[in-house]
Amino acid sequence: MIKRFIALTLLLAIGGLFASLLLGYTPDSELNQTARYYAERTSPDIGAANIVTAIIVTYRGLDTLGEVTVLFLSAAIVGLVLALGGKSGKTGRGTVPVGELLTTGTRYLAPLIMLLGVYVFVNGHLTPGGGFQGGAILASGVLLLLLADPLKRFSHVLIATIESFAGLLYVLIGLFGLVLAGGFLDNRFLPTGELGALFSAGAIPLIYSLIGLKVGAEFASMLASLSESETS
Amino acid sequence: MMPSIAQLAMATGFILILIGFYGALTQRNLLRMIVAFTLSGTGVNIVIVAIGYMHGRTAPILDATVNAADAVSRVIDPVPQALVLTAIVIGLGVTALMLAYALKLHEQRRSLDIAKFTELKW
Amino acid sequence: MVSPLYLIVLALAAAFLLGLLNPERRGRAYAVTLVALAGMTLISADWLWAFTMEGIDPVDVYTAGAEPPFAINLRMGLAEAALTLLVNLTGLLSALYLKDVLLAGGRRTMAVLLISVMALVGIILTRDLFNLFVFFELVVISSAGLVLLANDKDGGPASGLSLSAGFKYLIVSQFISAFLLLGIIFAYHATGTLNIDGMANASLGLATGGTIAFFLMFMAIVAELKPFPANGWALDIYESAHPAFSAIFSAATGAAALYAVDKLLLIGGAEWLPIATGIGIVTFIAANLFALPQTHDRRLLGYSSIAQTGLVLVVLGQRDLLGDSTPFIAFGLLISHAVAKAGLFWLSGLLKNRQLADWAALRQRPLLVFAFVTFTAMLTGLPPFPGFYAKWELVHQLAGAGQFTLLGLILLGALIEAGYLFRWFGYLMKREAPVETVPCTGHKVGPVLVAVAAGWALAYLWGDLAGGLFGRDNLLLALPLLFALSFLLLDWLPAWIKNSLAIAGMVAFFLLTWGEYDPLRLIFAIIFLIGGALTLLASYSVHGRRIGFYPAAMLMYAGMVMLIRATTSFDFFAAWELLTVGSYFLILRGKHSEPHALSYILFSLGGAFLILAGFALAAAGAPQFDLASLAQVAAPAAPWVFVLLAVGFMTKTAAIGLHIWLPGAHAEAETDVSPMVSGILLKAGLYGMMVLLLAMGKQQLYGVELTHVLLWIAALTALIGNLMAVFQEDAKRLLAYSSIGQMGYALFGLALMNHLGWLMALVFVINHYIYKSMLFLAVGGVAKRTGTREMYKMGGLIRLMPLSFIAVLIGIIAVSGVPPLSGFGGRWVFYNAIMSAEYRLPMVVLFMAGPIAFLYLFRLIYTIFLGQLKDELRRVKEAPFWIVLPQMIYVALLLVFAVVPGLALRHVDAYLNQFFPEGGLHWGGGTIISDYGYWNPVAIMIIVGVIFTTVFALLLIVNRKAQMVKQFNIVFSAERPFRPETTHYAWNFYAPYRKAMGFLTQPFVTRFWDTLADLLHTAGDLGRRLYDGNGQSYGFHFLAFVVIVFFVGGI
Amino acid sequence: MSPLLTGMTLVLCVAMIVAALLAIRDPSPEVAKTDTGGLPIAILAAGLVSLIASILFLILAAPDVAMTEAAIGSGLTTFLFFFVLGRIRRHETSGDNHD
Repeated sequence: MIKRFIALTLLLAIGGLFASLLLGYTPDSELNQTARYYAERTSPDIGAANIVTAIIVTYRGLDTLGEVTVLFLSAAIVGLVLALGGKSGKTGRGTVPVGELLTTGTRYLAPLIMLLGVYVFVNGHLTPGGGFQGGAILASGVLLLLLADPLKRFSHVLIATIESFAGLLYVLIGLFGLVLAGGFLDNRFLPTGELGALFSAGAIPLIYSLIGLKVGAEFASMLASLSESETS
Repeated sequence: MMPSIAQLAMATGFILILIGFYGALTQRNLLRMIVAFTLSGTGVNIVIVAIGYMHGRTAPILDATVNAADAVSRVIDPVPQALVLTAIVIGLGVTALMLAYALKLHEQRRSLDIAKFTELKW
Repeated sequence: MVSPLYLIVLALAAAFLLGLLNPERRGRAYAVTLVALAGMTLISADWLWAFTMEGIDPVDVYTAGAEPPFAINLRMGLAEAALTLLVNLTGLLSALYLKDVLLAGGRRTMAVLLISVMALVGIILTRDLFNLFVFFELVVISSAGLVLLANDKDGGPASGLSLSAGFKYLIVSQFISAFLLLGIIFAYHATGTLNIDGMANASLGLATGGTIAFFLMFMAIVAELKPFPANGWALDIYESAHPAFSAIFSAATGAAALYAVDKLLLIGGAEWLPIATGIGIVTFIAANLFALPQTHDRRLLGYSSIAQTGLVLVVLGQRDLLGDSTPFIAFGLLISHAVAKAGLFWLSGLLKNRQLADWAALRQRPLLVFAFVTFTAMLTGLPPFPGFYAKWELVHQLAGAGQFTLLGLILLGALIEAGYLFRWFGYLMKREAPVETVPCTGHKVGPVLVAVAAGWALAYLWGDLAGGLFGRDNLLLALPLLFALSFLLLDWLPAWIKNSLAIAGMVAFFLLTWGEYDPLRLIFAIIFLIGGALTLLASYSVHGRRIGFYPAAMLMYAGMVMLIRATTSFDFFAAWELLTVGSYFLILRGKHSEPHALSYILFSLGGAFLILAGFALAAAGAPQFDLASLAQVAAPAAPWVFVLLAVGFMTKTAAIGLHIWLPGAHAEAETDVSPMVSGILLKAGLYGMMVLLLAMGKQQLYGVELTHVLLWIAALTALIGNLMAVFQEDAKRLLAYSSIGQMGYALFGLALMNHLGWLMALVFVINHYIYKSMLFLAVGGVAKRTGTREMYKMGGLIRLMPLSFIAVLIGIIAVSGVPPLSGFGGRWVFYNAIMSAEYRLPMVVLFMAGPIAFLYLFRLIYTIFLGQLKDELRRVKEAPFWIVLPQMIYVALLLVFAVVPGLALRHVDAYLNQFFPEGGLHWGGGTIISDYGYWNPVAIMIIVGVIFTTVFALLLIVNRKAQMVKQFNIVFSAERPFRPETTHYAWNFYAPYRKAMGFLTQPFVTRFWDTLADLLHTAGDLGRRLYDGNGQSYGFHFLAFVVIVFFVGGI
Repeated sequence: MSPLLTGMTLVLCVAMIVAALLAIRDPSPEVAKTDTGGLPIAILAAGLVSLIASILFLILAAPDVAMTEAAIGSGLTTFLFFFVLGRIRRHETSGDNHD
């Protein structure tokens, strides 16, 4: 009880902080200098219709590289943690009955879902969504496969290869930007093309696709390691 | 005066953060603590998006209705959105990690009670 | 130079590449990891070279072809280059160290390590706030992963402990990230930019909500520094993680987080500096205090890491005050900490057991002991390491600005830290070693040795830097110090060769330089160098290699020589610390000297800190000053300077109240070490007093004349020291207490502040050196032969050890100050001196001390050499030749000095005329004339000789019929011996006196210091219970930390 | 500003808070007998919060964020929780006769 009381007292104080932030908040009526720059320059400089995508992939590309790395790390460490002191003996996952419907449905649904994922990240520079969302959708296809057949082992090697390959290419493309264009992760070593076209915005679709693949692979590997039994 | 959408959302975000914190501080079950943290994470994200919201403007995507020329006066601030995307993904990474830890801790001790993992102290 | 971006690219590319390699070809993956880390190290080193040697300007690196604030930019400057080098090198060495673990863990583990290093580099380089957040998350996650690295080969996979530590870390970092994100977004809203420099220009604090936004960010980033009380999680990590990871976590992560705070403070501006200081100093004190009761090595190192980081935060917080010297100080502290901590963590991985006392196993490998010494010296800020320069600068600047509270707290914390580190070293040297072999595999020892080399290189570098900044010579190039250090390289030689080298070096140095000293310094130079060489003759009696003895002894002598050669306050203080450390190592060599050596070093360091504070106060903001200009210190500060310096010096002369270290330290030391630390070392304190008194003279504080206070202290020291000596059963302890009394006399003479008083003090300096060295050698020789120092176990040794008997006889005649020996000369000058002064009461006290000295001195010769010989001692031989030889030389010296005291005193007397023109002596032929009488040493010698022979002859005639009593004939006295002691006639010899005066010898002072130590321990022990191990509590701590800073900081 | 939009926002906000409170509610004693008792409700409630948040993001003109929150915040995260929950439950049942 005393713990709750202390917690409430502390949070009351923190809440006070938040309240003063909230009360001090006045919405901007004009874009600030940074946002204005993005709104004005994204389409001529970068050639992407989705400004958020332009920011994520180009202007703040280093963040995104870091973000992808966060997932890479998490997936790796989740794998490491679960591999700790691997108790053999309980290899089989408990037999959970899987409905016929799910199995059959999956067979048709999973490729469709994955296709949707690819669509989302390929069009990241034009429409809402992109590598992360697409990657998540890809991973949900994998998830479905996992649910349908729990004993199906996902090829860790395949996942790891996709993941690493995409990551390596991502870094390389970043370097192309450094060498051929204005700086690391600059997308303009490829033509920016026409605003709104699929093949536009320089390297953004390429990068976002790689991110999509990589993120998808990372999610999939996390899901797979968390769902599989402790064997590895 | 009626609060704006942004202020409403921001207030909700703050409340979610506090609720999450409270849960994390009072629930002794590891998984419940993690659940609480995802709540506060969501709260943070809402606050960030709300801060970039500007009344009467559209999403920062150029299309038929919003062309490049008048984007400056038509779209909202894209930066917070970009930041939130990153934050969400990082949040997932951390959550997955914590879950893996919780799973392994349970495997070792057959318990999810945080108060049972206090050999390291002082 | 390649773009700093390649630091990040290289690590990431390698990490991703690892995934493409065959998982079973682990060696190849390991090679990729090492190559990437080595490449990163090279890039950093290249930049560092360019900044320091070619003097290029900092470089901004833009990404995405857009300028900041629209795209993320990185900056590479001198600080960044140095810090990334530190991070990359630590990463590389830890990767080497982790060879087995990484090969077992596979490519995923290696990738995590690579990314962890990359993220730290990112934190240092980035100039974008949100990017900083991303890198911080990477650090958090990779740390949580690396915590799990298997602890050691036989311990199997990571224990549940590190798992729970990692989870706790994740809990706290969830709170931290929430605050950081909120802070960043509101700061962005207030300024319209995420760029750190842009935000600094936009003066965030003025914008609405800007202050709170900054507060949130600041708290989040500061929390990564593990501030008190939000740091329990970090300790758990230090305790449970693999030491190689802890090395990264302490050295590299700490450095990166500090730099992040530094960047953040750019945004916050001056008003946040006091808050940083406050957090830093509280953390520094609390962590050091909590470390005191620790017995787990890695947790102790964790506490120490936290404390050091707190100290650097204090420095950052005092940036406005420290000005241009901030980097010099901050880097000095940070880099000492990083190198030493990494080294110690790596060392800890070589040992199997985790208790501090288990480090005794390290004694198998002297090289590793040397590494430990290097690291400890770096952490405690001893010369010549960077921390020393940083400490000196910091204290001077703080004192110059009147920040005395902060200064006091810093010194207090540093003293506590020195306390537990030196206690640990004592364990290492003296405790029983557990049965284990310390592995000597290259990939594990290599990193440790690299850290040692880095430590010494940095010492040179900082000496050079300080030389450039303040016009000093590089300490590390001082000839005496180099000479002492060269014995480290020669330690493999047999002892007798090293001994000869040492003696030759000291004599040669004296011959080369003796013309440079004024008469006062010449006396000390003779005692330190020639006297030192003379005592070293006794060291020929030790065979074997005697590892560690010569570096320590030579360090002490080097310090003493540098002390008298010093002309500036800096050189003086550096020399003071060197001689302190050297003598500490010497004292620690004794068999049972562990606790005594600890109390010696603590009192000495405490005294040294007072001296430091005194110098800093006197310097009034200047980096150093000529010792002679102590005289010009102005009024309000001057008496305080005097008090600080005087108390500091009196820790070395063991004035009453500060004396408790001396008896144990001198008594437990090795036979040939006792004369060094008694006969010679004590003089360093007197020398300091002389310098102080000559320059500052009489000072008044609140109307009290400080020299008068000194007189009282001196008189009491003489009285109590002598009294304590009377009741000792242990011969060496007796001599040690007698030294306390003797130093009281010398101090008294100085405090008289007149010509004769000083002359007397100088006579004492010379006499005390001679007879105390001689007595310690004689008694040491006896103890060596009899195997005991308890006097009641001896007796009747006069026939077996006649030479030692003669030495002791001459010695006690000299000490007691009866004619005809030189002690009398001292007394004579002394009586003349006090006649001339107006302080009667302390004089009476001092007079009382005189006869008391007779009591214990008489006992020394009576109990040991006269009376019945014990059965078990019948086969005892005379002491070894090399121990007797110096004694005989001393006997000769005493006689010479007794006959012609003018030999030395004349010049000093003339020299003193400069300072005390009145009341000098007149030297006429063989006679010395004072205002009150005259002294003709030769005549006295003859008269006393005649009287002695007459009396002796008379006694022989009268006692012709005296009969020998059998040894066990004590039944006559109707006493039944029920304890072995009571069979000896001289046991508890002065019991009646004890009844009368025992109250004076009650260990009040010891009790006082013991209570103080207990109090600190208890406080630390209670305080650390805050960290109850529950991850949730750590969450509470963090929130409480935020709330407390909010309210206390008045935001 | 349109009252309809504000009203809708208000409803969403209240719903989120309620769901959040549900998610951190103390489990009732009989449910809390096992470590995992009552957890599915908490997890689902948290997922619901994320889901509603993604609608809120749409209203706040952030479609990218909305998609991400829906896919990752409410989708993947919830699945992760259930996977872990499932494994822990299997531990519990197998662990009981094991120890």
